[in-house]
Amino acid sequence: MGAADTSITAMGVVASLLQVAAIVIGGPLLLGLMAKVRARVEGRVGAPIHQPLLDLRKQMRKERIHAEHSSAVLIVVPFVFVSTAAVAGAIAPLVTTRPALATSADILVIVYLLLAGSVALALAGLDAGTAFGGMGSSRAMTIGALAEPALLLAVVAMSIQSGTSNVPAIVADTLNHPGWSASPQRLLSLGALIIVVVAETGRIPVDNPSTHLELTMIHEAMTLEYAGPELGLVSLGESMRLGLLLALTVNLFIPWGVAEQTGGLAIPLGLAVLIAKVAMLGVLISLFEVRSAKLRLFQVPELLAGAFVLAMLAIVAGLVTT
Amino acid sequence: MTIPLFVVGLGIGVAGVLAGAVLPARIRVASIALLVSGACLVELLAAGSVLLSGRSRTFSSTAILPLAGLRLLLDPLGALFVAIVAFVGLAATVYLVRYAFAGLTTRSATACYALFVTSLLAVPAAANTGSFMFSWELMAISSLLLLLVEHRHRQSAREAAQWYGVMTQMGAASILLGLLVLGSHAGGQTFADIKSSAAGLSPTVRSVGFMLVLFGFSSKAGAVPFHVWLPRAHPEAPSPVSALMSGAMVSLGIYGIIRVGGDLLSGGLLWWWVLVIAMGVLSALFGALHATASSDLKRLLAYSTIDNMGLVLIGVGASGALWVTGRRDVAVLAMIAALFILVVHASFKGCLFLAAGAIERSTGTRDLDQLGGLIHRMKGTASVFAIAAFSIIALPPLSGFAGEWLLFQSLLHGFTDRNTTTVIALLAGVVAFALAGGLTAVAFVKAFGIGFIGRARSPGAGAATEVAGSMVAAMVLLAGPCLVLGVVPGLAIPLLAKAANVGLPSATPGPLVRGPNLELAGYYGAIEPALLLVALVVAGCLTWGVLKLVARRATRRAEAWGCGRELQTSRMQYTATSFAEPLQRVFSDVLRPDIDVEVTHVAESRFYEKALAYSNETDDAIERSFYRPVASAFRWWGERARRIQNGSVHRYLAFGFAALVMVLVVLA
Amino acid sequence: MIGYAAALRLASGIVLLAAVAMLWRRDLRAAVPVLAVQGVALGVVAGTLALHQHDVGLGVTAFLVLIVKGFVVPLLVWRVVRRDPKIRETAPLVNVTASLVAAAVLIVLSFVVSAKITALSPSVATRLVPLGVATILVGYFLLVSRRRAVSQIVGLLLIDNGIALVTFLVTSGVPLIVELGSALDVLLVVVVLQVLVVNLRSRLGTFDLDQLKELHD
Amino acid sequence: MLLVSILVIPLATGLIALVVPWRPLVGWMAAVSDAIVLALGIGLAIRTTSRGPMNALHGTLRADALSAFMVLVIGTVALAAALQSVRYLRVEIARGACTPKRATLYIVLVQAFVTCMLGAVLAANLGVLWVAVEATTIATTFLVGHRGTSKALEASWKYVVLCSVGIALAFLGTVLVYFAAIHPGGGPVVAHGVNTLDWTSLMSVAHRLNPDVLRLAMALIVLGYGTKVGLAPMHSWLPDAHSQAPAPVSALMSGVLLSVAFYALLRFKAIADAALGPAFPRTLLVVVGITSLVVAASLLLGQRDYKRLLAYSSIEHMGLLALGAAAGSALAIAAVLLHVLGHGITKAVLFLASGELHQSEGTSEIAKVPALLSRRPALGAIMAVGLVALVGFPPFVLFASEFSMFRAEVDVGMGWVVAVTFICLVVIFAAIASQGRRLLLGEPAVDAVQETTPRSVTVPLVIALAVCGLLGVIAWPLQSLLHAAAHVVAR
Repeated sequence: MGAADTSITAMGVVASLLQVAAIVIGGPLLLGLMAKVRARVEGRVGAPIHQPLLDLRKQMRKERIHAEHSSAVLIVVPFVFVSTAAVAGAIAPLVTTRPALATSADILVIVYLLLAGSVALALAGLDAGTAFGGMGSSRAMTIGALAEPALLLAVVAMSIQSGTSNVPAIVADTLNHPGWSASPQRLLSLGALIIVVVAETGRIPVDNPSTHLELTMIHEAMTLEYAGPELGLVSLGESMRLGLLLALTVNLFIPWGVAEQTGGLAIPLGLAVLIAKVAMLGVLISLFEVRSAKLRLFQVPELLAGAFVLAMLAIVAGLVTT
Repeated sequence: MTIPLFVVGLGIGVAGVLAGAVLPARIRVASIALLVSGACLVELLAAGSVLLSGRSRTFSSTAILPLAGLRLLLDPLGALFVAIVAFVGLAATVYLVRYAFAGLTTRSATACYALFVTSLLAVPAAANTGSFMFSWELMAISSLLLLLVEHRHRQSAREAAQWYGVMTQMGAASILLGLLVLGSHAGGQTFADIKSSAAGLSPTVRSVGFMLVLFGFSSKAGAVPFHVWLPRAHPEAPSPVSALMSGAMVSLGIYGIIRVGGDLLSGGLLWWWVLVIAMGVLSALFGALHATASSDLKRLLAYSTIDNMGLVLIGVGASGALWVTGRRDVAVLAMIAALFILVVHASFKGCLFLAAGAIERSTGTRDLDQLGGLIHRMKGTASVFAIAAFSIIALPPLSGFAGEWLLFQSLLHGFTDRNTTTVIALLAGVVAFALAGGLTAVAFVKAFGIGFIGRARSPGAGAATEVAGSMVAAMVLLAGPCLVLGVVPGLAIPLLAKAANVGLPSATPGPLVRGPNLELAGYYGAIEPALLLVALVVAGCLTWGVLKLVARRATRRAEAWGCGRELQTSRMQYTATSFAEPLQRVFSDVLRPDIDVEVTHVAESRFYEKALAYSNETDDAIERSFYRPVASAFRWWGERARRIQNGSVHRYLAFGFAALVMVLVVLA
Repeated sequence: MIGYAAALRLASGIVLLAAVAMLWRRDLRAAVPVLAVQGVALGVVAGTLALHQHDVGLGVTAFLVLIVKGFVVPLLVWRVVRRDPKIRETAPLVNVTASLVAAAVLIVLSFVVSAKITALSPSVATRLVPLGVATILVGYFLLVSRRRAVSQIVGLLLIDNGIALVTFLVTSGVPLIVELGSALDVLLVVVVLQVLVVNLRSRLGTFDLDQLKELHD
Repeated sequence: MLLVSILVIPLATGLIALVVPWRPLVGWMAAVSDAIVLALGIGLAIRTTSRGPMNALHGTLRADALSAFMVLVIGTVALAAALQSVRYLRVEIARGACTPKRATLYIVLVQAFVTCMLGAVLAANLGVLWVAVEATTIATTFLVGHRGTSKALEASWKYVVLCSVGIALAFLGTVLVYFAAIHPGGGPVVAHGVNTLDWTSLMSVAHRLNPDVLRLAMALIVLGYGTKVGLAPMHSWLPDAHSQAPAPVSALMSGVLLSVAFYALLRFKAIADAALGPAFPRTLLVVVGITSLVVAASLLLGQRDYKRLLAYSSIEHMGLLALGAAAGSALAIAAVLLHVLGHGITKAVLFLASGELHQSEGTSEIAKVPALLSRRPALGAIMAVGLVALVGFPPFVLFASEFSMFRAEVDVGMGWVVAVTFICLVVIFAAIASQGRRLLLGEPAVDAVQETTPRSVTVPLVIALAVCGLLGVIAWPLQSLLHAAAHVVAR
């Protein structure tokens, strides 16, 4: 495949829209699934898996409330947050390696699109001028600043292997070279990547998404001032990012099932496989979360430094073995 | 002999200097602004024509510059830098008209300003050592004097000027020595002489020459560990001057490295460039870390300049290293990446410094801990600041992103190099790139989030008003490329490629495909920022539409959540210092903050606190642990040396006697 | 009648001896006769050379030297010494014994140095050059090591006489115009110093050069 | 005729001043005489560059392009100093610190001083040159002590003792050169005559001179004239004399007297180069040059007195000249001469400005006259620009001359020397910058008086600085003269 291929085909657009739809709907469902698993393990019945979607519907119908001293930032941010996640989801190789704009689906684009969402949310946290918002932003940015490089390096390790930083191409390459998934650099970067994903999506042990104590919050503190539809958008964005990151991680290491063509049954098949893979991973993460507690804030950097070192080792391993 | 356009531009600049020196106060600022912006426009035209046509222009005269002779040559590499300077100069000058305060309207300040811009324009066009050092030193002295416009009231400005002066003189001396060494071995002091005989010079001579100029140029570029002047000087200068310093002057340091190491010495030796990468890595990390820890807005921007120059140095170093090891196509890519970052850096950093000046003008402070809520009162400034800040964080599809992508690609494809040293250097480059990226995001979220949104933290910030239209226009002018070069970065590539072809002699065509997007040929990699922008807009509109459809109820304002506490004041907000505190804690070994908590108790009981003072200062660890001891060693010596001249005529005679006896003994 | 060579040697020897005597004696009043003797000896050196070479110009110079260095200059110095209440160099910076040892070393040095000069044109006269050089060095040493203003004037004059001796011995004098000029200069310097000493004394009340330490860094 | 009138005019003015009682007109007359000297110097420069050297008084006086250039420098600085002298004397008399009689003495001595310097550069005979240089010492001793304070007397004592000793060594050196000239190798003994010490005849036999003797002679000459030039370690008189002399005299001493002595060094160096090859004189000059720079840098670091600051800066610049001369190529010498001119004008401006400051403030301690730019804007600005010019920033002429000197030095393989020079220069810059900062910048005390400086003082100084700036950018009027002069003594 050449970079000069036109990046927009009709089927590509369809595939992209399907991917977006998948994370828009799948993201909340994934959250619901993880909550359900947790409840079951804890011996509770738990809310239905589609509960997050119901919440979303409820929030959409509520009144819009803006904090007293807030500015346009508070209003714009949810859109930015959702659209960056959506665009990242549209171009990433989730269901197929050939979505629209696949040539543009550079790892840097995806990472920085997600960063744009994080930045936007951090600004939203500061907008109302409250102590908690600032606290959340500060903590989230700190964790982000440390997670970002680990993420980048983890992917660089894979990019070196493939000779490109284009994610669909990496995934496609991995499909063609099944042995790669078991190579040391892949495993090391997998470790780094999972830690980063956990940190970026605010899961235990980095953050507790269901906390209600302001002082321990990271992620929730930033969104304290959101209510109604905007809160809905932000929550949607969060679940989209979770879905996207998990799907991407899974596809980078276990790419089988991702459609290399956009025709015929390949795409529905890819979607089905993807859902299965992500659900599996979600369950695994949930099981892990049940068994662990949240880290102290100042131990998080140590965790991320570990991820960083893993990613670096991955690169070194790649350089040594090739 | 016809006088080329760029010399005419310099002439207009000189006219500006004279106008500043002689015209009466009433029309002084207006006329120098007219002349200087005229000079910038002419230079933009001249540089543009050189860049588009690829044909160089020359001018020389032995009547100017005694014993050395003036020699100017505008080739594409020089033209690119002239264009950068002229663009920032134009905006800064437009800004200056309404910004100029009492200290800036004096004869000396206006003349110095015109001189500063003119000399900045002249440096990239100089084609022999004499002309180069002449304009380089003019640039140094004029900017040094401009730092001092507020010398009466600002102790810090006087100190900054001292640091700046000494560092810049050290650098200039080193550059001069390096060029002289190269020139004398090459048999002539014109750049053409050096270039034509560079191949015949021994590696030792070339290395000595390059190391000397590298010290000087990297110090001007703010590279760690020669950066100490920068975080002092940039904040203290008047904002248009800061913008010029950071956007234009600092770039000329990079220009020098490319010109001498690449163009004149044809690439040189591998270890030079590994050293350059090492400095780049240090600068990127150190600059980014300090930027996150700074709460003075202009100091933050200054450290961010160090960070950005670090990235540029990584690019330049990677380019040189890969050039030497024979990976010429990737080398060109890395050079283009470095130049691209330089160009966009000039635009966003210039814009940010101008915005910082606007803030200082309206609020009376540039301490982020005193700001807040400016988005409500300074909408224009806030918007351009946001664009520039997001561009510097490299959010797509803004210009910073395209630059970082190019750099990332060149590093990535450099990894396939066979040379282990290069690969290790590139690995360090990638690590720095990644870490600095995350830290930059924190720094600028802090700058925008604490400075512009939230609630005002001081009366000054609460009473701020938008600055004059022309000042906003100047900022918009600089913010423009952030958007344009971000969305259609391909526009700049052919021009940058021409400049890179000079920087890397007899360059192979770079691996970038022509077009509005960035696309590699021979490697798999592309970005289409315009399409990304479309996609983002579509996604945003769709979301907005859905929301409109679903959520129909009205909006209302309510008090923010205060955890049940009734009274929420703006003092309860996170400040810049507190925002950065977690990161500061993580990196405390490098930053070594000086934290002080002072508790005053009520007289009656030690259990009740009357007042609590907290201070958190982060000064430059390199300055503290290296430069200050050296400075005090010199001061110590100065005190000791006074004994030489203790007033005793016998001692004085003894010196002569000893000299005489010594000479006799030696000759006997 | 002493021969040319013997006369030359004797007179040159006296010049150096006079210099060493200055280093030896602490009594400032002794400076005047010693200087006079040295000046006369210098005149004799020039005269001897003039006779030997039948050079009228040198003869004139010799006469001039005899008058200026043998009489006028010592007289001027006398006028300074007369006013100084403390007529002894009480505490030289280097004590007399050490000074004499130093002088011995300096004389050895001057022999070594002068070898090259002598080598260019060996003759009776040029073989005596070391004496002149030694006089210069001893004079310089006197300047460095003595505290009194008068001692410094004397030291200066010793240097000057030493140079004059060397001049006569190696080249039988420089062109007359230069000779005249330099003689006048020396005279003027002594006059200037004398005036300064008087002024300083009226300002500071002393001739002790250790008082001159107001100007320093 | 031209040469004689150059000497006679200032001397005659001095004699007139001797008989006419003091009045400002006498001072103006002196200034006019200096202006005439300058004009004649220009004429001389044009003549010597176009038609070669000229002689007068049966070969006693001789002027080549180098002498002509020196006459120009002397004329320029003397004119600036004379203009300021009138004001200096007027103020001193008004304060009662000076009597009309002493004013007469001042003018007479200054004229004698200028005549001596002119005589030194126009002398054909190196012996006469020595006499003239020694005579400058005598003429200036009372000028240094002119203020009559104990400090001034102390300075003049040190000045006369140290310089006399030094210059005596130079005489010894001259004698040895003479000796060598009488006994040139590879030929018969030359009958010594009046012309043997003439520079032209010495140059014609230079390659035959005995190297051993000439080595000794050159060393003595460097030490001897070096004292007068102010090269370390024989520099010690300089800070005292320069800081105590009346400002116009300091300007003359620092601006030209040092350079005149340096001119003598240049002449001898040309002979030594021809006789010994470049290595020996170069080593000597490099040693004294570097020592001077190190001493200047060390003492500038902790300097507390602005006049002494300028004095040490003179030592620094003389060190630079010595290094330039050490390089010795045509470019180096041209640069050295340009530096002489540039330093002369710049240092004169600074000394005159600091004299004005000293007269109004009564102290030369930096700490006691802070924030000048705020308190005395015009004077402060002149000093600021002067200091900028002094540390060698463009567009001022010292940049051009230093650049070309360094270039020439590196070209002859003195790279290490230049490296050390640069280290010293950076330290000196740092020192001058920090002293200048204390002197010029900052907020004045609340009760500090704001004073303006009269135009009659500032205008000449501003013009001089403008000339300095202009010469640093455009040099065509000087270029041919510089090259012609450089070729006189360059290797």
